[in-house]
Amino acid sequence: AAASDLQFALTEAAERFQEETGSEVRLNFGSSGNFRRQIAQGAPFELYLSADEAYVFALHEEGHTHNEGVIYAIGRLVWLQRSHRGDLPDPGNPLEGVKQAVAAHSNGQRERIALANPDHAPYGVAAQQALQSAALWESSAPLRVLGENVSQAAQFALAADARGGLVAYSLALAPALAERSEYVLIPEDWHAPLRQRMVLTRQAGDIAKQFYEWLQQAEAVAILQQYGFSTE
Amino acid sequence: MAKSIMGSGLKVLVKQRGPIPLDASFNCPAGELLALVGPSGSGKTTLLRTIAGLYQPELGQVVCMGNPWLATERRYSLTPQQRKIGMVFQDYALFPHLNALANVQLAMGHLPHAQRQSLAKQWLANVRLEGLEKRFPSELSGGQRQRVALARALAREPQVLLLDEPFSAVDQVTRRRLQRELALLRQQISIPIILVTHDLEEAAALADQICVLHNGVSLQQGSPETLFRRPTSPLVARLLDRHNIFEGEIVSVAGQLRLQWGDYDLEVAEGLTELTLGEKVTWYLPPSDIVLHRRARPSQGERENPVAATVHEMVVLGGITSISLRVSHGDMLRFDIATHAARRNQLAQGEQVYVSLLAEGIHLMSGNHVAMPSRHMPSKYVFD
Amino acid sequence: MAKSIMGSGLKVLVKQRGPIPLDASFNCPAGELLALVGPSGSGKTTLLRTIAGLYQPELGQVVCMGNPWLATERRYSLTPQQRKIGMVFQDYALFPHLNALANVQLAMGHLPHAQRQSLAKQWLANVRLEGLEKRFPSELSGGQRQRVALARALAREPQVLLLDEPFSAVDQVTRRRLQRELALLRQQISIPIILVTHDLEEAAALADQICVLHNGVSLQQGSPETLFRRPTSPLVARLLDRHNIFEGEIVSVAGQLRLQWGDYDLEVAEGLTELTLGEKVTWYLPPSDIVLHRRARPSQGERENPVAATVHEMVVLGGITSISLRVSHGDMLRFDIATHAARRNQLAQGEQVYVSLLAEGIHLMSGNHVAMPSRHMPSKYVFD
Amino acid sequence: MDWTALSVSLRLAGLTCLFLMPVGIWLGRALASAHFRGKGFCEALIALPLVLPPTVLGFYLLQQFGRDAPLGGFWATLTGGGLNFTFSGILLASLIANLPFAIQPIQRAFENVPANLREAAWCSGLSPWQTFLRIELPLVWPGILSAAALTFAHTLGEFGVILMVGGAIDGETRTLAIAIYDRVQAFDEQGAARMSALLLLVSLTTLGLVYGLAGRRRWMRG
Amino acid sequence: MDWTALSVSLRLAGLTCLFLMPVGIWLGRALASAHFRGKGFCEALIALPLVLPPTVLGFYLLQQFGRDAPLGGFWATLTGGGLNFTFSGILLASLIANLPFAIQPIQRAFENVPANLREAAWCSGLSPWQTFLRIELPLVWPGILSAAALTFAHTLGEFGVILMVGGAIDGETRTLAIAIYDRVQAFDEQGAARMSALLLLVSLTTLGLVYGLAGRRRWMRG
Ligand SMILES: Nc1ncnc2c1ncn2[C@@H]1O[C@H](COP(=O)(O)OP(=O)(O)OP(=O)(O)O)[C@@H](O)[C@H]1O
Ligand SMILES: Nc1ncnc2c1ncn2[C@@H]1O[C@H](COP(=O)(O)OP(=O)(O)OP(=O)(O)O)[C@@H](O)[C@H]1O
Ligand SMILES: [Mg+2]
Ligand SMILES: [Mg+2]
Repeated sequence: AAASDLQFALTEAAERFQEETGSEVRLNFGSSGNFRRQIAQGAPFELYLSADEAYVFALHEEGHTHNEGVIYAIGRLVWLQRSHRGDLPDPGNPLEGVKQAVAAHSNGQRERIALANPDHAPYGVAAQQALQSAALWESSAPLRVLGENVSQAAQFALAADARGGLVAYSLALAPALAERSEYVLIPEDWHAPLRQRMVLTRQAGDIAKQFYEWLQQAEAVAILQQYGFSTE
Repeated sequence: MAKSIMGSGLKVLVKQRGPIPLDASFNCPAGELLALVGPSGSGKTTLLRTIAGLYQPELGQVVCMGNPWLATERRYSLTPQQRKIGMVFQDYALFPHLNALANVQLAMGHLPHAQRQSLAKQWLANVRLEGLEKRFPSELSGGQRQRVALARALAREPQVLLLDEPFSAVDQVTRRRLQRELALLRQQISIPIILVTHDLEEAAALADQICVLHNGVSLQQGSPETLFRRPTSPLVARLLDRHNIFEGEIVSVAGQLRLQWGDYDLEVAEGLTELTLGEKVTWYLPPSDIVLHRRARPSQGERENPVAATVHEMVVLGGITSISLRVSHGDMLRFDIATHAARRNQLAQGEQVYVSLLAEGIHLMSGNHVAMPSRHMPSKYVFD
Repeated sequence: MAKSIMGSGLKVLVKQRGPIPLDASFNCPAGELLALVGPSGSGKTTLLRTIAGLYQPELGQVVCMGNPWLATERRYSLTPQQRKIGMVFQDYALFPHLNALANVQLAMGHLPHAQRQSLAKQWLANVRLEGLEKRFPSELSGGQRQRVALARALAREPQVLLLDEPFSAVDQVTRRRLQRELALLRQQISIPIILVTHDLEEAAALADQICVLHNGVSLQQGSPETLFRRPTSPLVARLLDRHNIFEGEIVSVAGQLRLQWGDYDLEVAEGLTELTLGEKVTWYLPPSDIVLHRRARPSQGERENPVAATVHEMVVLGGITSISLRVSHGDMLRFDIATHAARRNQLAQGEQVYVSLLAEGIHLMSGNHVAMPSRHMPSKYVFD
Repeated sequence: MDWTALSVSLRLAGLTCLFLMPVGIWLGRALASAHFRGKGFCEALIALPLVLPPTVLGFYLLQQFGRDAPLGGFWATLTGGGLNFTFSGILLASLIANLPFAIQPIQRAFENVPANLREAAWCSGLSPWQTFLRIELPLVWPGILSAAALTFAHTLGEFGVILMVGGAIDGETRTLAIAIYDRVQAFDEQGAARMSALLLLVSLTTLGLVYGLAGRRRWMRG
Repeated sequence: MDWTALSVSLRLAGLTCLFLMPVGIWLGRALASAHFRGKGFCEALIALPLVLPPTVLGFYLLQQFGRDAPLGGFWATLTGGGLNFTFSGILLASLIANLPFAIQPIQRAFENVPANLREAAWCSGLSPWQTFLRIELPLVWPGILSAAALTFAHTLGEFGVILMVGGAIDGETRTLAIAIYDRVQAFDEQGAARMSALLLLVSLTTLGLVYGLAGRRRWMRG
């Protein structure tokens, strides 16, 4: 069970793992919150890769895991917009698009800014912090569209009626999106670090434990980095 | 009021205040046919539904062949299935999703599967519906539907047959055939048959007994002869579409009791002695007891209660002519004679004629009172 | 076949092969009443529906008061609304969600709103439904529903009134009242009225003309008198529930043409000369033209075609007795006489009696043929 | 308590019913009286919006509603605004998603109107339109009510399509369903329960009243 | 193409229909013939599973299905297994979520059966059970069909409840709807479109055939 921002990275990692060890792992992507709940109800997930480390701590406290697991990646936030728009902000000023949309809004236009819901999605929280640090949180309020998760935020960001959105770096690098979109990275210090923690559940079998170990090896780390995740 | 056969036949007693006021009792021995007649809305269908177990009156008893079917006072009621009745609904109530044959077969649950189809075909043939077995009700004419309903009721081989105007939608020729079938059936199976009908001729021709209903109240039950010649009240006579209902007074002429009617003092064969001198009575004369005097050739018997009158109206209906005569004091006498007899006697509007009112036919009724539903419930039913 | 009034009245001509075979034509002048009679399933309802515009036959013409309503050959058809008809449906077709009053009011779209309610009440009173205005159809008895349907049809103040057995569910007394209302109405408004009925007496009493249908084919249209005395074919006679249909042969007796029937050579007033010697014919005698010889007192006219017969059956229906006589060669003569006349003549089963068959009543029909729907469509309709 | 979300929800559900019922009545009536070979497939076609997972249906609608897509472009030239992330957009999406509920019950109801009542109305002089209003409509009323109730309830609970097309904009496209979902995702279970209770209560009252009032049909009991 | 997901979906939808139709017939019939004061609210109550967003309903079911909850515990003592994350669990969830579709159309259909047909059946000697089977059932058939079609289609598309309760376990609780959702989330739009097309095709065929076969009711045309 893995957070949806791992969609591409983890798929590739799992393939590599299978090539190497011959063991197959089945991946289940979705909302970290849902997984946390399902594991608490005894879902047959063996390894939980959460986008929000708080869920891992909570599960541990409730006794569904043996330990607090480890941080396997730190996510990055990017500004994502449709390609060929010709107005990609320059890296020094990644939230220029938001500013333009806010300015256009006062002229009656409505170009939407997409982000994941800050109420429960880690990338949403990060996006909120980034906007706050650029003093755009209040003024962008009427333009914000909130995805249920970061994938949906990316879909919003690429919709015709949106200026763009703040989404996971990992998604921006995914081949399926790369050809349709362009992005600029948001500086890491504009938001609290997106620490992603994984943990083995009490039902973890040998292969899960093996995969858990393997994900901490250099080879896996390289794959994760290739998809925009940094590690500690 | 009606002959009682120990433990056999159907006995019905129903009373309630509302929503449909009822106060009726009648019975029908096995093997006989009872016709329920009465104005539209008088509760005939409701009574049939009560017998069938489809309507629960406030108070009621239904006993069939000695077995209780309904006894409200001890909260006892059999289901319609247990009563094993055959019913023709006034609006047929055919199953729209089944063809004619299947509609009939459905009522043959008591027979082995193998026999049903051929027997159902036979029943449809009996009601003259050969060749229409595969038609759905929506593809049949009104009268054809009614006959399917009749076949279905008969196919059940019931303990009691309840027919709610079963011939109302079929033509006269077919109706006669069906009536004949019904008469034959009655000779074969000995069950009570209750027939609701608006056709008084049909009632007279088919029924052993007739029960007259009015506003839910059973006014009189008796043989057709009794009802048509000796109705208990003017209301019954009127409900039976009888005319010749008049007012009179009991007088004494030369020491003999007579019925004074206008200028005439009529001889009466029966009932005069039970009345007191000077009493006003309502009386009725069946049209069969009005005898036209032959022109210029008075014959024997024609001296009885001779009355002079003028022809007010003549309506020729085929072989029969309906005649209305106006008597000098204004009352109107109505009767039918054969058309050729009318011709032979050269009757014409305005002509003066003489008729005899046969003393035997004059029926004295105890007054103008109209039987009303008694609002009083008996503490105990008297049955048998 | 029927009288033609220029441009007024209703004219109907319908032909089709299937699914309901039809080959009918009839007309009804304004102010007259045409009764459609025929066995159940003969297409009466279908013809009314054609007139109303609810059924489209393969080929058909309907002309009302000179205006074409339907002309299939030029694909012309008015909508039911445009035809402005009043129709009583055989199954009433009341609107279940409207009470009796609202059902009637609905048909009064041609009147100002303010008048509708009181007029609708009036119509309901005319059909004897005072006090039941607020009842929904499901709370009315069968006959009450039928009368709401009648009131609704009349309330429309139509150009043509189509009544599909409008009195079938009401009792005899109410029926007579309604028939009288209908007769009154006919005098007030001059529209064609088509009445489908199974009651031949009703047809005879109410209709100016009767049209007899069989398997969708109109066999004969004419006045009741004509139909009942001079049916064109044995089939028509049988459909009109006539008996006394016999076979005979044209013979010559002492140089005069006679009708040989068993041992008798009957005088015939009309029609003999059109037939050839030795021809077999079917003949019909109306029951009114069978005259019973008075016991021991032969009277004038009773010498006409005297026939000896034995009483086979006597059925007393109130004032009228139905008599069946068996003639020596086996044929059965049926006629009605007044019950007291039967008594006076001491008729009883098995008795020998004499009757005269009036020469004027004997109606010769051209043979045993049964008119069948012609499968041939005329290339052009002949209308007026 | 999120009152604006509730108001958006009620507005959306109300308007969906309002717009969808005429469509349902029209299509349901047409289907009830029509008899043609491919009718079964037509009826099946109508059920299809139900078959796709709501989010996926929403995703396709999101694409179709974009200004660069024919439908969205047409709307933009018509109104000047876009469809995505607007109330109009989620209303349209909700109309499409609820189509099956609107048509099926109404079609069944029309199938049950006896043909001879329609004919009797014509013979009483009622135009087809009057016949429809005064005879057919009262008779199919229970079916319409069922359709409206299912549509209303389903719109209130609809989440995937609305979120996808609407983007959860406060006061415009954020419905109570989305708000509840957000509460659940944020592990604010009490908040979610409170809102759920509110939503259930509002629905129960609305539907209960509608059913209760409409249930008093004396003429049906007979 | 994800054939196992398709098979799970079809199994789930089929079984949901199979189990829900008897319930719908029973409750629909009871409601159609009953007349009591609070009936309107009872009817409204039945629509409530629709009102909650599916994921939220799923969340509540997830809690109720746990071994420590009464329902889940009862199930565990009965069968030894749990409800959450099993096919039985999503089937039960799907039954609850589809209840409104099953009952409403069937109730309306029963309301339209004329009372005198039932009476005529009794008078023809049919027991209440035979009356039900041979008279009422054929007459309400179109209503049942509508209910089944709506249930079937909605179950195929159901996603929030199933995902929450089932956890998308391959071959057991991962339905085609979830698979399509996953494809969309992974921006694999071609894959999603292929699967959607498959799902639509299967539904169209199934429903079309059912409707087509059932539509041949000659007796309704008259
Ligand atoms: N639901 C009801 N509420 C009140 N009165 C009713 C209800 N249903 C029927 N009635 C009345 O009960 C009376 C008896 O009805 P019933 O159907 O038994 O009459 P009927 O004798 O069969 O008449 P018909 O010859 O017209 O069929 C009628 O006057 C009718 O109006
Ligand atoms: N859909 C149909 N398909 C085939 N035949 C039909 C269909 N509907 C009716 N018929 C037949 O058409 C014939 C004429 O029916 P119609 O209702 O006109 O008869 P009717 O004269 O009114 O009979 P009734 O006196 O019984 O009402 C009947 O024999 C009937 O069986
Ligand atoms: Mg009745
Ligand atoms: Mg007819």
